[in-house]
Amino acid sequence: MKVKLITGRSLQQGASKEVGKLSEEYFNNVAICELDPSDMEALNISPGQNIVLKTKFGEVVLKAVKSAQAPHKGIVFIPYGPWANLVVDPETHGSGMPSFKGIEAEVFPAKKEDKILTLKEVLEKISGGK
Amino acid sequence: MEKIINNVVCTVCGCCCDDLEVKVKDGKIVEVKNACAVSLSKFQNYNGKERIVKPLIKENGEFKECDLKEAIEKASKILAEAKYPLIYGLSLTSTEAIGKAVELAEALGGVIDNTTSVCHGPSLIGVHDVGLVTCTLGEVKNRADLIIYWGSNPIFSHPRHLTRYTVFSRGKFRRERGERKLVVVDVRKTATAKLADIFIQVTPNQDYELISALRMAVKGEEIYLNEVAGVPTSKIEELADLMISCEFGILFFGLGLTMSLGKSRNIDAALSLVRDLNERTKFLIMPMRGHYNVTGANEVIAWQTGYPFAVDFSQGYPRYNPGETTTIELLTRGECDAALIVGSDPIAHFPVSAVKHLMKIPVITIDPHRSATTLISTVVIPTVITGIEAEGTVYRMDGVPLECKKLVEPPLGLKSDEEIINEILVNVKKLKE
Amino acid sequence: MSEILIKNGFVFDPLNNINGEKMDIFIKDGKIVEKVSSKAKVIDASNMVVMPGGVDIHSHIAGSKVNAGRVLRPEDHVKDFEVKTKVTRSGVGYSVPSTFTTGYRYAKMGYTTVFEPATPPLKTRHTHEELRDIPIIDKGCFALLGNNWFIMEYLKEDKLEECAAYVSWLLNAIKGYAIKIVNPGGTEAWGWGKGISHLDEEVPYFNVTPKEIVRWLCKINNILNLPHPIHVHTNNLGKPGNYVTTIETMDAVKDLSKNGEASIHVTHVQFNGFAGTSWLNLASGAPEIADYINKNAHVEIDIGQVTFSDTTTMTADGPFQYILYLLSREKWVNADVEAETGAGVVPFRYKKSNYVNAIQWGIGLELALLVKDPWKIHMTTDHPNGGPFTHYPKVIAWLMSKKAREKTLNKINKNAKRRLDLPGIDREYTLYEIAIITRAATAKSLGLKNKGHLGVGADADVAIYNLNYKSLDPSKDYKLIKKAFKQTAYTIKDGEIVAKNGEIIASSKGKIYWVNSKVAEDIQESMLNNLKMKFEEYYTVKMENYIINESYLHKSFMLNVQSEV
Amino acid sequence: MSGLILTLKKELKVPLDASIISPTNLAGKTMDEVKNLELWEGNKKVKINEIFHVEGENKEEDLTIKLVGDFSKARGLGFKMSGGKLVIEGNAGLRLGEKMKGGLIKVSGNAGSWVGSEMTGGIIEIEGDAGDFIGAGYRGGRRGMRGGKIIVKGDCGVEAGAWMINGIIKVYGNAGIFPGIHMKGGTIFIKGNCEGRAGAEMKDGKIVILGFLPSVLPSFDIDDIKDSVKVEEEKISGPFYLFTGDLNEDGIGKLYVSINSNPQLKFWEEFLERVI
Repeated sequence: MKVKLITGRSLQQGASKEVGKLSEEYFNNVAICELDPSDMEALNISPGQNIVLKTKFGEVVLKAVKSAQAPHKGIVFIPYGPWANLVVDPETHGSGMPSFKGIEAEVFPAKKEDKILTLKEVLEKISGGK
Repeated sequence: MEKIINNVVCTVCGCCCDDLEVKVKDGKIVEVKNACAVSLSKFQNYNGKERIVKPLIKENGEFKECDLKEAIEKASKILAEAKYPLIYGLSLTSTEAIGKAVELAEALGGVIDNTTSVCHGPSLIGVHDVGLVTCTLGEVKNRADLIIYWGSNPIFSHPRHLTRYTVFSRGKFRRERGERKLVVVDVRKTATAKLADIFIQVTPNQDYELISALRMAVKGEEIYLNEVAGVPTSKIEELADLMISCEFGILFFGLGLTMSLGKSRNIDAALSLVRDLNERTKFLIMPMRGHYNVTGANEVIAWQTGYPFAVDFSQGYPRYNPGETTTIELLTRGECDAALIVGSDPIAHFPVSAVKHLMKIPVITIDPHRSATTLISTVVIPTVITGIEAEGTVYRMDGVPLECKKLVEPPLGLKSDEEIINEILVNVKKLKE
Repeated sequence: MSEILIKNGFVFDPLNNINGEKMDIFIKDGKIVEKVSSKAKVIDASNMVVMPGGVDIHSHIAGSKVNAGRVLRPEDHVKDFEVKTKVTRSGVGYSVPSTFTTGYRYAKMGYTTVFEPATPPLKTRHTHEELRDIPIIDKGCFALLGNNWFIMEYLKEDKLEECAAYVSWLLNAIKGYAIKIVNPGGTEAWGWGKGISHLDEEVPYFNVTPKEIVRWLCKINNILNLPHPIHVHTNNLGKPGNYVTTIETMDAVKDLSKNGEASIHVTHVQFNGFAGTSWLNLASGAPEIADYINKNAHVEIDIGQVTFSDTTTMTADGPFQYILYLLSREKWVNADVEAETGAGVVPFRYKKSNYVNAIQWGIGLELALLVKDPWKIHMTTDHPNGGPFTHYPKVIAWLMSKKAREKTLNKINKNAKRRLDLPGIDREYTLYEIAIITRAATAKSLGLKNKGHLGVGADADVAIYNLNYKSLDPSKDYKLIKKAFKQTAYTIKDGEIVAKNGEIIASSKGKIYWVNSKVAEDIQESMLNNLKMKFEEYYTVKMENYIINESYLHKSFMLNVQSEV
Repeated sequence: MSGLILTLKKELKVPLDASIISPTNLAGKTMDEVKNLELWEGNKKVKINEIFHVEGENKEEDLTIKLVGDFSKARGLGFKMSGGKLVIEGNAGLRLGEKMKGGLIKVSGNAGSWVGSEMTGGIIEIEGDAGDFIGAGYRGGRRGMRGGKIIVKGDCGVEAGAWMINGIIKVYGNAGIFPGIHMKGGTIFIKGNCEGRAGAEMKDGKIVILGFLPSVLPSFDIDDIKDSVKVEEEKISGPFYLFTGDLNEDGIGKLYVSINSNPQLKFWEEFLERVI
């Protein structure tokens, strides 16, 4: 399904980053993707299931979460963090600021074998240059 | 032995709430009153399992603990030998430490940038072209009858903003919620939007078009299109009338404007809209600054160099050009050969293209806690936590400066950011001679 | 500490009636002394002019609105920068210099003391942080009180003593030096997007008038025995015909002069000296204002000279800055401060060819030349409003040389030239008079006993200019004057040579002056008890966090003043 | 060829301030003088011959300098040049031809952002793509290029001709958003597509777009339909919609958009009839 990707702050991301950037709490609150209920239906995925999000800039596996800030059909939200950065648009248009919001993306239900990367795996993936 | 410390300044977000009540027992914080969820989490966890207490140096891929002297010397050597080092972060520390960092950047002939680059940098670029018609938050509390949040979700990002400063606050001329109107413009019906009298859902990346139409409506020009950015023209005109007819209005804008298509020009347009409204009524605008001292970093860097962020000292004097001297571009173009990161986690928050280069060059990180960035660093220097274990000056999002307090003693042997940066500076000056 | 002997200079020290006498000056441990040992370092000042270090009574060098100006104008900095040296930090100019550059450039010109004239109390912690980063010169700041909610409410309720106690508490709390009044009541009205246009107009919701506010604070200034009179930026600044408001404001405190001293300092009067009814027929109100000052002992002024340049205007007069924006349609910063004041910043280019700008230039000089007693005049450009402080040498040349004035008069807008009295004024300032309006009178007005003179016990702040007084005819050699005042041969600060031939050779920390005002404890206490509740209602910070710890002043100089309550 | 040839000795790792390299600045200098000129590589001062092989001759008044290598990290090539030729075989970095007054700059590869920033005369030709802010100005200065010509054969980034006052920008490929933002005068011609927001906040001047433009800002008014439009001496045939704006800035700028490439703009015609 074609969607627009928004990344941003969330209360849980804010609180859990204070627990620790390497903590499980942080992982659980950041390696997620908030979707509009109707979109989840259309994709036929239920909360807790994994999804794959693809953009021009990369792809990432995330846990699907039913958005508490719906309706926003066709818009998905990922909290700031290492997972979001695998798919955001680095283009700054000479402003110093990458494009963290409104990125063209595609969402699919994850296959069994796609699992959510740990932070270490994310860093390896990046340094591996994939 | 137990004591209550009152009027504590919170060092989490740009609200810098200064009414926290902290109970300290046997040198430990046991209770915090008036704090929001994020603040509470900070007080509960600041000294938890992620805390670093010993300096670390990476040798063939493995971290080994070392003493502060060794870490400082290693860091100084890396930085002094670099042809184009970068100092980045500086929004989670005191202005005193930031001032020292500017001096270090000058001594190194490097670039100093703070996290403004990736939050409200575009806002400052907009200000360079248009100006900024603003006020302190107390003006809003005392006078505002129209409050607009655009691309900002304070309930999550600045949890006490509405209660302390805006819709739910109690001021001299506005006593209760009923005397104020709340408008929220966002791409999603956010937690803040749910509290709004009027919610306007804008199509992602079309804020500029919407502001453009709003400016037309405010000027009384006819808008030919039936709909702009997914918003019916009638609704745009309704909002324009509301803005013109209010007694004192304010527009708070967040990263929804600075990060989406148009960046600094979205802000340019918003600043112009508010400026023009002053021909009709009193209207002001304010960026929702994120970290508790990101504003302070801009202030210090500006008074010492003339420019608010992204300052290049490579030729012995301050030069500035966002897009050229900003961190993301420097890293993406692969132009820095060493980096000092102070209280920030770029590895977790930068796009892959920038992270890749940071992973290629020696990185020194000064941080109280482990993070994605400490993981890839060559040298990690632990530090005390400003606002809890050390005092220091911070600037609220509206530029009101506050002194935060030292509440408890830091873990043994840890020094403050200011002290650490100063020791590196002293070393670097020796090495440069 | 070292000893210095300044030999054979032509000394100008008006406070000690020394007018160009060839004599020696002795320095020991940072003070002027009667003699020094043979070990003293000797500076040969023969054929040079020796003056006390310059004292600037009104220059916007630090604080939130100055920094807003810096952030607003990268294009202003990029054309004027300073590279770091062994002893100096790098920085930028031009009209809003960075902090380090500000200190160095003042020191190079022989200025050693400068006062920031407009700090919003709530943001004064910021002002002190910047003052701390301005090297070499001594500093202090004036607190903006002319639109303060508590003061207006005390006034409405006629609680003079309690209000005096409040002002005393506030000055201590923020480490301020004097009472500054900007567009009394008008900036508060601007909080609603409105303005105030005459002295008897009521401030919305507070029901007091500008005239009442000025008189009230003047009385409090007297009660507290503050070292400097109320420092007033009048209403209607920058509006045609405002010279009337200026004279009315002066006259409002005529009866409040204490033992013949000035009861009011009216600042940058050029901006308040407009005659005429519109921009088209704008004229100089300087003759009328000068005439009033010549007839009345209770008034002193600084001129706020326009120097024709691209600059950055900044005041706490929010509504005026908005008018300026409407005229220029360029960039505009506004920054209202809760319960206290406001501020505005607008870039502005003064052009010789522009009628209004040319008239403004004339008003400033006419004021300085038509007021007979130089002790009532202070030389300023209201930096950076009329032009950057680095333009002072130009102003000195204009004051000392009719020829220099004529040279500029021939370049300015012809109609303006025709309408000004300036062409007909022959007076030329002497060096002695220049010393008065740039250090002696200013130090005296600020109540700085150890500044502005070279008598024994004075601070060893000395400016030595490369100017052969005997062979000099300032009237003809105004170019030499300009050159000499641009950079000293030597600037000595607290007994240390800090600048030599325009080079900074040593950098030091300057003192921060503030008044420690004392009132009876019982009055203070009852005031504080009443204040607390309202404070929390009006402000968004706690009272405790409003108070600025003395540790912010790296070199604190506390002036104790005992009040009459 | 005659003139100087500067060949890069090594790959640039940190920014090189190349603003001293211009025909105007090097003309009349002996080879030795040229080789010993200093420039900044990061925070280190280096001599030209530490970075370049310098060959050729430096005789004529009207000097030609050929640069060979990848100059993506070089800043300010051709800074303030007032004559002669600067030929870059490879890519050029940021601020190419900044404050240029005259002469010719040719780039065989791509160029970075701020090409011809604040230029007043001369010609810059880019065979490849150019970055953002071509012909724009310095932050906060509110003054873009005031004369001269910039030709980009490939694509350009955002804000081409921001704050432009006079002169000509021609982009044969596609353009990013905000061409002509805050424009006060001069001409911008875009042969390919434009990502949008053309002429935003413009006060005056002319923008011509031959390709696709997703939408026209609500702050523009449709004025007319034109068969053709003149760009310099060249007559570009349309037909074009002629919009004026930006009304938010009381602008009278002219925005010509090809009718054939933009059927999605047809609905504007209805308002056109209302105007006439």
